[in-house]
Amino acid sequence: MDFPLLTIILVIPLLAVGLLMFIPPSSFKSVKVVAATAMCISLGLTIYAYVTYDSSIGGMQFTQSIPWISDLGVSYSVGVDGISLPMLFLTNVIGLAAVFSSWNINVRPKEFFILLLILITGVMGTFVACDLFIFLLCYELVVIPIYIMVIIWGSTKRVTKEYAGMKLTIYLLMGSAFMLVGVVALYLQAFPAELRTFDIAALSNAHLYGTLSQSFQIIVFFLLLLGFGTLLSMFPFHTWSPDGYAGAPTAVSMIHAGVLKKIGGYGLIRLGLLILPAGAKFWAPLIIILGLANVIYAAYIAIVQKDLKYVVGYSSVSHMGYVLLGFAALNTISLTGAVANMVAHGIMSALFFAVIGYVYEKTHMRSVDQLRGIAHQMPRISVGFMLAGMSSVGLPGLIGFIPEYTIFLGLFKVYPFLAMLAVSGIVFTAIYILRVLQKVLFGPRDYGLDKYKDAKGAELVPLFLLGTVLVLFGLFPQLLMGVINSGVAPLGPFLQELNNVPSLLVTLGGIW
Amino acid sequence: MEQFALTHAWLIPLVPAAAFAIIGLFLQNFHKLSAAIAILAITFGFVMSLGIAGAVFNLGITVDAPFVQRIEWIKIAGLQFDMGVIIDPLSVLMLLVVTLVSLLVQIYSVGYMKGDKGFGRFFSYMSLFSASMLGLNISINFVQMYVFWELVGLCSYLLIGFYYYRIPAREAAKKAFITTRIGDFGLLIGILLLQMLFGTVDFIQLRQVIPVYLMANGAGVLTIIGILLFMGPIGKSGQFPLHVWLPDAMEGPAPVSALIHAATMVVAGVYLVARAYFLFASLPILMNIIAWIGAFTAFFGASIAFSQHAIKRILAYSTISQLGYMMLALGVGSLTASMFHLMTHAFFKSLLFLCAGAVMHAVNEEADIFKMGGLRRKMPVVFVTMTIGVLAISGLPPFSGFFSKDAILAAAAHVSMPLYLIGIVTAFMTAFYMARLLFLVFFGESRQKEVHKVSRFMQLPLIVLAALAVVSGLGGYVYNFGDWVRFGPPVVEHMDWLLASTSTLLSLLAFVLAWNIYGSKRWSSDIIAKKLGIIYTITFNKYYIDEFYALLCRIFIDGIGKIMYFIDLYIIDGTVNAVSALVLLFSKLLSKFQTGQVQRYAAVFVCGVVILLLCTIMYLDKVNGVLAAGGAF
Amino acid sequence: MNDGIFTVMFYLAAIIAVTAAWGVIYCKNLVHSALFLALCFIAVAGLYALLNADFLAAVQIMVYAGTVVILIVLGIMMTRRVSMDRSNVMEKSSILGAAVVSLLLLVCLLLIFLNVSFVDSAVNDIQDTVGALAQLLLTHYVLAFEIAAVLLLSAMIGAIVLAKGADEK
Amino acid sequence: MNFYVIYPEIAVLVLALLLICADLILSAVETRRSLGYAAIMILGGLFISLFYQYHIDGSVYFYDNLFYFDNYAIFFKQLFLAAVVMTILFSLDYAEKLRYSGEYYAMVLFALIGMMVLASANDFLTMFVGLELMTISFYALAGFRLDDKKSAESGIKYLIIGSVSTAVTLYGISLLYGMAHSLDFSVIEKTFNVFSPLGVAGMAMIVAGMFFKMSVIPFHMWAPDVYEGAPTPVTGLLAMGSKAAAIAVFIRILFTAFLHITDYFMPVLAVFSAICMIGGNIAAIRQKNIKRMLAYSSIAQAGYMIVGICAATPQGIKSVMFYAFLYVLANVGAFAVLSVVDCQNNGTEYKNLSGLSQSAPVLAMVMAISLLSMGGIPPTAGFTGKLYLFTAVVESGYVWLAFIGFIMSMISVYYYLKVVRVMYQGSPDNSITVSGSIRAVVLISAVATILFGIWPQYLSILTDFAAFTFLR
Amino acid sequence: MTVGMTHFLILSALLFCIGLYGLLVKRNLFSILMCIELMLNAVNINFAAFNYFLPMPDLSGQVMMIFSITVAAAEVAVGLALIFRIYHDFATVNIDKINNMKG
Repeated sequence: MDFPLLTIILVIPLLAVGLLMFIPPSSFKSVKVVAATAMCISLGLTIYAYVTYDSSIGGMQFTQSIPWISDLGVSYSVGVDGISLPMLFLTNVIGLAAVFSSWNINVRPKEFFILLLILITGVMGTFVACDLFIFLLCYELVVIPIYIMVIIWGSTKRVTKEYAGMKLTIYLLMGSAFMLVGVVALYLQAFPAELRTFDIAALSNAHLYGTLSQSFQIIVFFLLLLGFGTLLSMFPFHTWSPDGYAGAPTAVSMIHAGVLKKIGGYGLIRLGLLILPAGAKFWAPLIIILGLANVIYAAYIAIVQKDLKYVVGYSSVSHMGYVLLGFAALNTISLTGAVANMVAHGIMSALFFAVIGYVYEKTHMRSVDQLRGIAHQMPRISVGFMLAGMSSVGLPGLIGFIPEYTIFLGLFKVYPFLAMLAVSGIVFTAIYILRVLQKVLFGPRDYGLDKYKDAKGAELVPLFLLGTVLVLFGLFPQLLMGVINSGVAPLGPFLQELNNVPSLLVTLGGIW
Repeated sequence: MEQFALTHAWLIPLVPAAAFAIIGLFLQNFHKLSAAIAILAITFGFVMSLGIAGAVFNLGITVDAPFVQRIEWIKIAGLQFDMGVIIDPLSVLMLLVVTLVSLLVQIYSVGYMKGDKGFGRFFSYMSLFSASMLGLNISINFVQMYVFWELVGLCSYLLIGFYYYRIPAREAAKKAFITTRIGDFGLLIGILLLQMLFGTVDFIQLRQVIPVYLMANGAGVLTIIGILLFMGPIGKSGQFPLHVWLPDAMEGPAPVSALIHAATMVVAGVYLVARAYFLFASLPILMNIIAWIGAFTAFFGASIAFSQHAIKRILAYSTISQLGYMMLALGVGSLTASMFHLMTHAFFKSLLFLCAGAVMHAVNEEADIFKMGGLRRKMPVVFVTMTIGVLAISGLPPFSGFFSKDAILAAAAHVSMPLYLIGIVTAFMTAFYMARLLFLVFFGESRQKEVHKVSRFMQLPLIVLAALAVVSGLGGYVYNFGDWVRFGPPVVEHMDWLLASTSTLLSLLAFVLAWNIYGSKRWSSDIIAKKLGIIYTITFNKYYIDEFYALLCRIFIDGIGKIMYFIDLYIIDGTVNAVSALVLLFSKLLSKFQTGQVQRYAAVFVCGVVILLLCTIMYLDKVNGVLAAGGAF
Repeated sequence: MNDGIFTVMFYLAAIIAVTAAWGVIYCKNLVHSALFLALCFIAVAGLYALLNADFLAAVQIMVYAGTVVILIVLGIMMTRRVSMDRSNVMEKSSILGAAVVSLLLLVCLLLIFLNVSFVDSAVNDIQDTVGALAQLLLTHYVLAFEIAAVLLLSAMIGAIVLAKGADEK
Repeated sequence: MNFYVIYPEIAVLVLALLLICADLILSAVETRRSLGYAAIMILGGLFISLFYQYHIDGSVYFYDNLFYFDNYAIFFKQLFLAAVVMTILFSLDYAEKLRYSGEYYAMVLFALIGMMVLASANDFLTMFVGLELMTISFYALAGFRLDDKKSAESGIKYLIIGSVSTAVTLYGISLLYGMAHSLDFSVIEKTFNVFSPLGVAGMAMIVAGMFFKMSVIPFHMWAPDVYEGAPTPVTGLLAMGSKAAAIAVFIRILFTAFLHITDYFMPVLAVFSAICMIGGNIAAIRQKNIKRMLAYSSIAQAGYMIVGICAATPQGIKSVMFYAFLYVLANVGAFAVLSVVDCQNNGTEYKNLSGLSQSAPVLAMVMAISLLSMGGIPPTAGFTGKLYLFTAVVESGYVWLAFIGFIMSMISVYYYLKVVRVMYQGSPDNSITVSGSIRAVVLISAVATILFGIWPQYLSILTDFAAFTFLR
Repeated sequence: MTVGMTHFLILSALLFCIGLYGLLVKRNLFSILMCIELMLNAVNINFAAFNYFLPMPDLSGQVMMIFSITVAAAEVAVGLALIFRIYHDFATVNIDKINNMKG
């Protein structure tokens, strides 16, 4: 058997959790060091995987498979391909950044980092899982640590942190309830009783055998869409997202906006599209409409927000709209863009939340009305703000541009007029981002803020780490796009075949 | 050397970019070092550009056979973008202009920015700008151009907001970014549509496929794409109706205004149209639109400049007006004239801005020209150079503006008389308001007690630029600019003496008029303003366009945003909360039902039994018709 | 047994049982209720006798009419009420609900019973019920028998602990 | 007569009697912990020995057809044994507060005998006696806390309504006896006439009795009050043992005695299960007392288990068994923690748990894990269990049930998380000492819950085995 | 009309429902216990009758009755013990007063 790289990446944070259990709660420093070390090793190994991943071959690599539960047909199988590898990388980068951005936590840090590491492990697990059962296991595992972290370390502004945490949790769980029904139905329908399996690759072939009828796919995909759409904060299931982020502590916001939401998009591609292609095709027009709603509606709301976290919260809703659009355009270019946009948005929203977290931690202010000209006092944080903001605006040279461009391009091929609407999102994004940046960062010096110091020491690690990735992938997008392409490009013929499958529009047309 | 320069042209943007990174990351607090690095980097760029220019001359690289280098940037299934270098006379012209003006402005800035806390930051931004602008100049495809297009936009944003602690500065920066973004929105769609239609956005390839496409499919779709593409230049080059950001952009330091908002960045739009001229030129409707927008903007800008008070604002509207000229030239099909004017304008307008900067620097950042006066003795160098600049822009021979403006007017006259008339009127107005500026600032009695000295760092660039403003036009005329920078066959400039003398006369007339009003104060400017009444008010208030946009913004951005937020809070979220409240209510009902009274529990239990029995009876009724058959009760 | 006598005896016992049962509920005095209960049990014992369950009839009288009623009376004594009048009233407010529920159940049961057609001809006619019962208890149902013993033990211990615990307070 | 078949019952009975005797012999001042330990040892041995009783060839009866010792019964006996061992283990401290701790252990063992008999019972008589043995022991146990008014109240409430249930069950049995002329499940199966009003009505009433024990809505009203008032370990045992025993016997009755009518009955059952899941979970939301909340939650859990029964397939039965096992595990964890809290903070209100994560982090963690397992959140076993349940039922065509089930389980997380919130957010009033036995039991429960959540392989094989030999 | 199984069934149903009615309306714990006994007794009539009308010589119905009576007795024993406790704790045997837990 090969070196079980992915398993080790998964296990390292858990080992750290085990280790943390035995560290006395009072030794803050060692708790943090252990967590940071674990995430560093994990990130290092992930980078190793990223570098050694052979894009020219593509497909699942670093695979490992152990029979797990025989009667359900579950096996512990992990592996990464061009779609999941960037997500794994993203998770680790943001994970490490989250650990460092929580460096100043002095309220029950031991519990905090234990939960954080569990959370990160869960997210990583969903991305490396090649088995639907393992995927589900990790998928829901993440919800609970988040809740606990929100209620203990969260903050109360417009809504209480208890409300925010509960809303976030219940929303996601409700979504997953629908999804679970879909998964169960899929599992039962895909293969006859004795051959049943949760193996994603096998399930992806099920539609070829004709066991999944078109109407079945349509129904089950809709269920999955409810689940993943909720996680992705698809309109109108998005309201948990701004409230949740507003209530959550920095690290949770980072991970939640940065990677957790991406599980929704990832799931739609990995499970929705690949297993239920006819269903995906059928609902694509609806997803496009909802995605557009996300892009424009959320951007509009972000414009009138005062609380920084709400701005970024709605902004992330808006950006996830692009992912939906990229997904629903159903061609290789747009899908590549969708995956890349998930990475891009992950990095930039994590950076956003990190800097907002710093500002809030220092000043206990988050409102655009209260914060003025913090560039005077906190130039480094301001640079982080600028980077995140500009990348959010889709500035070329930063990570956000190419993904958006590819999504638009893919979308234009299918729905040119809707695509124009979608492109208008870049204007709205510019409006709300710049409004915030200029009010918060620039302006006359507010001497009341002079007592707050700029970020320094360990606090700079997230800024530097995320900023580096932001610029690196922005200047050399092929680093990202190449890997993603190796995962998406093989789907080309598969997507071609979908052209003949009727979509919602056809059905509606038939009704008329 | 030439060969090296040619094959290493990619270093030109890269070296300033490196300078930006080094200064930005490490040297922010080392003022002198950062300035030295930035200047060295751009000097390197200038030298390289000279080398390339030599190579172009010597190797005979023409616009028809450009020298292209490319490297793969992105390659995914169905999509490939390259980054690369295109070297032809057009880009070389831009490289030379940009590096030269940039170099001079940076030297000027050493003096101008002295003592500013953000000195290092300023030079890092300047380097970034140079890098982006040079990258834009050598772009081989639309995407690369868009990338650098946005980056120069970013630099513009950063530099306008350089004095970030000043509220007008930061507002102006935001306005600039968002306004140009609206243009970019169209540009991006246009690029996307091109990509979709042709599968490529490479200039060289497009140049080959577009005529074929036009033959086959007609101009319809392509015209729409062209209009969308043209939105970008409208935004970037301050054309009506997206010109509003440019005057506000003067909140940045004067060197920034000179470099970015006069000489280089704002002409990126012109350059884009020129670069993609093979596309635009083949679409007559679009050409008309461009010409008319250009002409209108030229007139419009000049008319506002007429009544403005702030020195840099006047120059800004003048820039808008001159950019309109360039667009007009492009619209009437003369790429050569446009680029020629671009070059001369770069020199004299940056000169004017730098002079204005020096003046404002000298008089404690006072911007209102009506509060200045009599400065010609106190700062003679500035006075002389500024006068040269004014004469150049007014199109008086033998200054550079004369040649380039005349080329444009001639081209316009060939195509359409109305356009020519607008052009000539605008020329008159230009001469008038520039003269007004000159006389108000440098003549009359001195109103400033104390005048700061202009440092040597600032004087040197002024002199160089003044020299260029004098000779560049003539040089271009003599050395046959049109042989190199052209679209289609080489253009041989024939000076149309009738047109030239008309415009010269008009300019002189304007000077006389201005002298009488502002120089000798023979006629009172106030009375004239009163007499013009509403026209004066409207132009003074810039046709209320800013206010109109602000209103639109309030209604369509903030208003709708608030409505949407309301929907989000009370309808979408309200539904969710209502559902949860309903569940809680149901829960409360269930608890209420649980009274603790055990006999009630028993009663409920029995009710359950009854329900089960009823099920039984129903079932029995179904299977053997108990009720029907027996009907016992 | 003669059919006629059977019928008469049945109706007699049935009427007594139902009346006594009603009396249990109707009486406001707990002691009266208890006495009615005993009467009802005795009537039911009569029914058992009628149904060839002589051993059960004896058990019924011994266990129920004896033990049970005695236990209850004991309980009344131990609650030490001064007067037993109105010690056992019906709750007026719940009469309606209770009646509805009970009637519903009755109606359901009757609906079902009245639709069963029984073949009443064959009558289980075992003479030595005691012996037969003993046989069954110690063979077929021996396990249940043992468990019942455990049950009684358990009930006993439970009752002792509860009652003793109450007493010690 | 095959006494080998009843050796677990005999062993437990002997143990119970020995405990009573030992309790008499031991001096009054001495603690009764030793009795508890002895019981744990012996029951543990019994539990392990039962692993060797699983068999492939034909199962044996005690006498005639009366007491069936099949894999299904063995599994449930093990389940009850596990529940009781754990309960005794975590009530060692709690029992000190009861004046009659020796008797307490004995009563628990009597209840255990009742449950074990129920698991094997193959005729209504044995079943009835077993049921009553269990129930009567629980009546007494519910009132066992002599210093608490609520305990007596819960005892009497349970007794009254339980007696009604007994009467109804008995009525049902009598009707069935009238129809089939026998009390034997297998005889009834052969003679069951699906058109006979007596048989069907009898079945309905017996089912009502079973529903009462499982606390299915609307037969559930007793549960919250009794759970709240009973001593905490007893509540735990009620939730685990009593419910699981009822499930065990219910399944056996349904699929042996009433096999021929199951097709007609399943839709009704499905409706009841849905009502249970909805009502239980919704009612639990507003509770203030955790035991009460768990009572409502257990109502919902009963709904989930019935889901598996609705499937009416071996997979369904297997999923019920699987779920029952991990339900026991989760309850062990929750009630162990609650009993500690009850002992040391004098109450089981939400506020009594405040800050538990700081005063006793292990307990808080285990409580959270247990509750989440009940809610069906991975990686706890509850998720796997629900997956099994709903897979089985969807395969039988009840997709809507799966919908309700999953949605309700997510709603249930709402109130489970309220507990988690109190534990993790609040600040503790006083410190809590955690004895070794408690620590052992909570860790066993938590580890097993997570283990079976991540890797249910062996439990799944075992339940498969038991279910497939039960319902072929 | 000869007395048949149906008569006994009706009788037992009547007694059962009377017992139930009593159980629901009475508030004194003792009389509630009595009503429970009444209900259990009613069921026994069923067994006796079914056993009597059984077409074969079998006494399992009567065996069942024995157990039923046993159980009833045990229940009453525990019930009484609990009532003592209630009386000690609450100083009343009125079920309405014993109502600490609800909701």
